[in-house]
Formats: sequence, structure tokens, C-alpha cells
Amino acid sequence: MLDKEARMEWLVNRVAQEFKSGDVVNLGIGIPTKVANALPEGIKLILQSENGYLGVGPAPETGKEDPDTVNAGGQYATILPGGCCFDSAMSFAIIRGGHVDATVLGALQVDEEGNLANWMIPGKIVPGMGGAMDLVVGARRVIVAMEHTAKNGGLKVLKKCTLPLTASKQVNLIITDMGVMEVTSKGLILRELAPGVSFEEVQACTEASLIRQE
Amino acid sequence: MLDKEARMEWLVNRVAQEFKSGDVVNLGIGIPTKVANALPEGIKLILQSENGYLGVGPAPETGKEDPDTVNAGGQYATILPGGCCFDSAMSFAIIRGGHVDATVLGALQVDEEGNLANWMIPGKIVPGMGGAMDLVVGARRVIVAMEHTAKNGGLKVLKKCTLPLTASKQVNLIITDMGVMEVTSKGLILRELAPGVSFEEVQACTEASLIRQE
Amino acid sequence: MVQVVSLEEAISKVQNGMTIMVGGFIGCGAPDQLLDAVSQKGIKELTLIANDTGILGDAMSQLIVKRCVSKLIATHIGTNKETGRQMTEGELEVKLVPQGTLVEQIRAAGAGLGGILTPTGIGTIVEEGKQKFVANGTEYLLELPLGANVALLKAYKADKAGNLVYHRAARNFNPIMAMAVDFVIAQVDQIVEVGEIDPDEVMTPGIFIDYLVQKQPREVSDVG
Amino acid sequence: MVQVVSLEEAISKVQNGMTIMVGGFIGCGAPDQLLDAVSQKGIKELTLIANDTGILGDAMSQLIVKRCVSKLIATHIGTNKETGRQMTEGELEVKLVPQGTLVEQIRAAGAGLGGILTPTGIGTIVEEGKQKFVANGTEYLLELPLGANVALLKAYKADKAGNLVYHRAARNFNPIMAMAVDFVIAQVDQIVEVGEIDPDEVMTPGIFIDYLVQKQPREVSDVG
Repeated sequence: MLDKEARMEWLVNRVAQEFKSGDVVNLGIGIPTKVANALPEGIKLILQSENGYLGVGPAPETGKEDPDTVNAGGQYATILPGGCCFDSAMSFAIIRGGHVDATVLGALQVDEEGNLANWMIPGKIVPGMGGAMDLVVGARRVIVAMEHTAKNGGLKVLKKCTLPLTASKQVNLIITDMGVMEVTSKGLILRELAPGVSFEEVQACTEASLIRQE
Repeated sequence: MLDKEARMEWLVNRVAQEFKSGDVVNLGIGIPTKVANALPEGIKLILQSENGYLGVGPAPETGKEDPDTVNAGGQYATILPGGCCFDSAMSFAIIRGGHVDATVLGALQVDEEGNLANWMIPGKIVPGMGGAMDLVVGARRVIVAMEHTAKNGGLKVLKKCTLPLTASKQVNLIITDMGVMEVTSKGLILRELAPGVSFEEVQACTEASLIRQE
Repeated sequence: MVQVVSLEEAISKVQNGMTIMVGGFIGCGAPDQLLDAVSQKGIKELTLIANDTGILGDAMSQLIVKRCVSKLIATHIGTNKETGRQMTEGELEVKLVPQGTLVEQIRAAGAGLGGILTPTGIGTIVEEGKQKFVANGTEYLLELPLGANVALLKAYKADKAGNLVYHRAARNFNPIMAMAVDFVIAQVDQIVEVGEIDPDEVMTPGIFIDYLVQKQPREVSDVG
Repeated sequence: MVQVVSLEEAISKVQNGMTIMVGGFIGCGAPDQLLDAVSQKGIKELTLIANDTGILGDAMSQLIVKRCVSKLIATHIGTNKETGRQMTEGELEVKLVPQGTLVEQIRAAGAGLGGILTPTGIGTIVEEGKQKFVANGTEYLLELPLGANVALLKAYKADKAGNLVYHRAARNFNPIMAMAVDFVIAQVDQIVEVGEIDPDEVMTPGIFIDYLVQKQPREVSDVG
């Protein structure tokens, strides 16, 4: 098995394979954000920021920050040529209305039915759902990108989520540092393994029963 | 009693007394449109056109018509300084949301409960309601401005409308060439008479029982 | 991805039996050249969703005159007598909808809403067959989303990324319809390079647009 | 009619116990000087409707830190730890709402709608206590309108008729909140004469605005 860093790099690169040029994509904060820098040669996405614009560009050079141009994480950003700004009603009309081709989000838990929990841990963290519930319901494809297990070793790919859900049965694909799992009506099909990882190793870190790719 | 033309002029001038400067007003096609030219000295309204702008100005000079600037009747118009344009969703958010202080419309029939019929005569004229139903429901004050009786002498101020309604119980004031009637929970109170017209003359042309101003 | 195409190529996306939306308000903001092409091609059995059917003689009105439309959803048909005639004769099915309701129904389809509650139409024939709700003492009608296969729109300016800018009252239904259909064709007066429209100036994001058609100058024979 | 007023005069419209809306997204597009004035004046028992409560230390966050707020309706509070602390300690009532739902609820209030149906929140704790509908096989929640007494907004430019123009991502909730309250106060970077903003450039019609407050240059002491 690769070391942790290499596996995370594999994860980010693997997510970046999921798009075609022109796709409208919303990337969550954290691991998903890194996908923008890992796109294959020639693939250009139109990134959406739920606070109100399309055409999210790279972070600005020092000294060129515009306080009115921040991403959904509140960090300075830029808008690429061809981008456009709008209000929150339009932003979520785009999201809820199915005009976002894919969203990539992290998860606290995800399960074999495609349920997702990523917005609160009762009694511990209650940051709020922000735009996540709309994104997960509205985006045409929902891709979860995360470390396969929690820092304390706890399982995250479950038979049934135990934390409060972000949305019910909306996840299409789970990409972790161990492999790629597709949510199907039969359950989770393991489509791909990270380099040097075996089916049995992934299954050992997964509560849900994985189905072997045929 | 004044002649017809003078009575119609009185009507238009009387409607024009109903506003204060800065009021947002939507004027229907026909008699209501004339109100814009009869405003008292110093009174400036912000006229709304339901196809999508505020600040309707006078008709353009010949040769200066802009095909993209027409009023809700499809005629060439202008936009005054301070005016602004928007889409139909915003236009009707303004109308339905109570942001129009008053609308002035014509009527086929109006009754003592404030019901209004002005959009169709079954089997004869079915032009459609356009924006009228939203205007009558959404404007803070609904003023009907019309000739007191139909061209064939038929009554128009009724106990109960017989034509399909535009809206139920929304009319506040009826101004005709014979007088000014307010819709109240007790019925129609005749607030004012056109010059040379008697209470009895108005009542004779009105199916609803008029209440004398105290 | 947005493509700049010919009128012919654009109109190949409009087929018999489709539901189409057309922007404009009594002709203002209506894509006249797209409409001419549809009616001249003789496309049939369309369901047309639009504010109105134009003024008899204009490009919009010809969809009705040339009998391209079998069902119409509109707010007002008084400016095109042929629409009223076909309706009265039973040749055209017409559903009349309040303008503020029509635009919210279209917006709901584009915004992924299951419907909206409006007070408009309560106590009128508009409420027939619809679910009612009472909230805070006010009655509302539930109005459902209204989408379509194709939208034919008009804009003043576009960049090659499809971002649209409208001019004055020609905006009307165009930006709302852009969101509510499977395929959007926009006729534009002017097409500029990507980056030439400021992000704050854009009225319809380019992601909604599929085809851009450059408006052609009128032929000399039209002027004479 | 729109009035250009001082910060003090503007803030006199915000009183203890009111429900207020504040534009902005993690500080971007939030009216910092209006917010400073509210928290410095020590207004209490506000119900605050906003996307978030800012980043601890910024003007928005001070509404919470200075305990001006007794009830909060927001989508996200993770960037201001004090909000979470007050919530956990039972000092602040917090209602968390999905962002797309919050903006549609505010829009519904402004647009005279009785509510909207959204698929967001189905199958989650957001659906608790709400009416559900099924249309075309999809479940929706009925979400009700959300208005307020006063809105505190920020714009880049205004004319003296109150027409507002926003810049980049600072637009966010501002134009929607402008429609949904009894009284609108907008802090603007720049106030120009009537006629200096093109009608097509306006993002919030002036009829929604009551008070304009010119943003003041920062005092020298702030810079040093």
C-alpha cells in the first residue's frame, strides 16, 4: 500500500478523472477543493461558488485580493473570464434546479443506500448545513471524496448512517484513499482499488458489504 | 350635468388626486393611462410597467422610438432617469409582494363587495387576464376608473358581478364620470359627486345600494 | 458547452410535437428570426408557452397563423385575433394563466421547486381544479412547475461562453425561461469574445445556453 | 421616498426586540458600519436572519459577541465559535436552515407568495414539523415565507433614487432581503446622482430602499 500522502494524492487525481470539459461543478471545502488543481490536461470545468458566481479561478496573487470576491469558504478567490455573478436566489436555483453537473463533498458518514451525513455531530459539532443539503439534492451527480476511515479509525462507509443526514439516497459515487465505490440499487460496487490496496483490505475498513466489480 | 367629455376629464383629474409623490403606481390601459398627464403640480409618481421596468416616462418623440422600450400595452415608451429594468419574475414580485402602492384599472363590472370583473365576457371577448389578476391582488390600493355605465346603458356597478371575476374583494375605490365610491364593509359609500350630478342620478345608474356620505 | 450555430442548425432542435417556450412581451424581446424560421419550416403540433401570441403580422403571431401550435399556455391573446378565432373554433387549445403565476411556474421548474403558493386567482375560475392552502388567514393556490423541451430567446449581447445581456423591457420572460428547459437557443444582436462582458453585467449565466444564433441584418428586399 | 441619512439616524430604526435581516456571506457583502453601530449601541433581543454570523472579530460577529441577538435563523455558524458556545449554553436560540431554503423563504415573503415546495431537507431533521407533498413521484417540503422589520444591506453603488448595484460575490442575500422587510437601510460605498446608473445596470430597484448611508472612510487610528 502507498503511504498516506501518496494515497491522498491518488484520491484527488482519481476524483479529477470524473469530469468532462464544460461540466459545471461545485467543490466542497477541504479535499474536494484540491481537485481543481489536479484536472487532466485539456479538461476545463466551470466551478460554481454557492455564495454567487460561476467561473471560480485560482487564489489571487498577494496584494491583488478583492474583499468582494471570496469563495464559499470565505477565502479570497478570483473569477475567470466568462464567469458571472448573481444573487443567492439564482445561485440556489442553479443548484437545486439540476444545473450543476456534479458536486464533490466530504463526509462524516456515507452508507450503502447513498445516504450522506456531513453537517453535524449532535452535542459536538453543529456548524450548520450551509448550502450542502441543496447541493446534494440538486446536483446531477454527488461524489463523496474523503479518507476511507476517521482519524480515530472509526468506519465511515456504513450500512446505515447513524448521524443526522444531509440528504437521503443522493450519493452516486464514493472515492476514498482506498478505492472507488458506486452506489447502486444492489449496494456498493467497488469499481476500482487504490494502488496496492486489495479488495479484502477495503472491505475490512468498511461496514457495508462491498460488491466485487464483475 | 357636464357633457360627456367634461365628465371624463373630471374623472381623470379626480383619479390623479389620489396619490402622493413617490407612490409606485401601475396604470392600466385606456382611461387609467391618462392619469399620468393629469397629476397635480409637484406630484411625481413612479410608474411601473408590468413587462419589466419602473419609471415609465412619456411617449418618445417621433424618430426616437426604441423597440426594446414599450409599455404593457405594447406601445413605445420611455424610461425616466432613476428608472430601472428587470425580468418578469421581479416585476411580479413587485406587484404580488405589495410593493405597488396603487393600481388603476378599468372594469367591465365591479360590485359592492369589491369584486372586479375586467378580463373576459364568455363567448364574446376572451383576451386573457395578462397581469391584471396579480395587480388587483397585490397592489395596496385598487382603484377602478371607468365610465359609470356601459355604452349600451347597462349597469356596471352591481350588487354582485355576473361576469368571471378578476379578483375577489380587492377593489378599494371606484371613480367614475358620476362620482367617487368607496368599498367598505357596509357597502359602497358615495364619497363625492361629479359636478352637477345628484345622489339620485348616480343611484339610478347603479345596481348596488349607495350609502350617503355622512 | 455553448455553440454559435446557423439559424438552420438551431431550428433543427425544434421538432413536431415539442413543448417550447418563447420569450417576449407583445413582440418586445421575442426572437423574431428564430420564430420566422420555425413557422417557415412548418413545424406542427407544438405546445407553446409564452406571455402572448404577438401582434397579428409579427413573427410571433405567425406561429399561430401558420398553425404550428396545437396547444397554447399564455396570459393574454388579445393582440392577435387569429389566436382567439382558432380558440373559438376549437382549432387551438388555449390555457390562460395570470402573468405572475406563469412566470413563477416557469421559475419553479428552473429552480427545482415543486411548486409555489400564490394568492392570485383565488375566487376566480383560475382556482378550478387546484389545491388550496390557508396560511395566516390568507388563501393560496398551489401552482405547479412548468418546463419545456426548448426555449427560443432573444438577447442584446452574448459572449461565446453564452452569458447573456438584455436591453430595457426586452428582458421580460427571457431569463426565467432560460432556466426551465432542456435546450436553450438564443438569438442575439451581438456576439463578443469571452471576457468582454463584466461578470456583474451578465443577466443570464452562460451555463443555461446551448446555441447562440447571430441575428442577421435584414435583407434589402425587406426594406424596400 | 429614499433618504440619504447619517449612520446614527439610520440605526435609530433598529429597536430592541425587532427581527432584522442582514446581507452578506461570511462577511463578504455585509454592511460592516451599520453592524458596528448596532452592536455599539447595545440593541438587545434581536431576532437575526442571516446566512451566518461572520468570522469571530468581524462586524457581523459582534452582534453575537455583544449579545444583541436572542434568536438566530441562519444556514451556518461554524466561522463564529461564540455563536456555537451561546447556543450550546442555551443563551441563544438557533434555527439552522438550508441555504437554498432560506433564500426562497425570504424571496417568498418579498414576492407575496404563501410558500414554496422544495425537495431540500427531505429525509433529514429539517423536515420535522413541516407539511409534505408528493408531485410526480418526488417528495417536497412546504417552506413558509420569512420576512422581517428591517434589513441592513451593503451595496457598491447607489443613486439618490435608491437603485443599488452590487459588486462580485458581495451581492448574495442583499437583493433578496431588500424585498422582504418593512424598512431597508443600505450602506453604500458610493452615492451618485439620479440618472447616473443605467436602468439595465440596476440590481435592486430603488423602490425597495428607505435609507442610504454613505460608507465612511476608515479613521486614521484604524489604519495605524
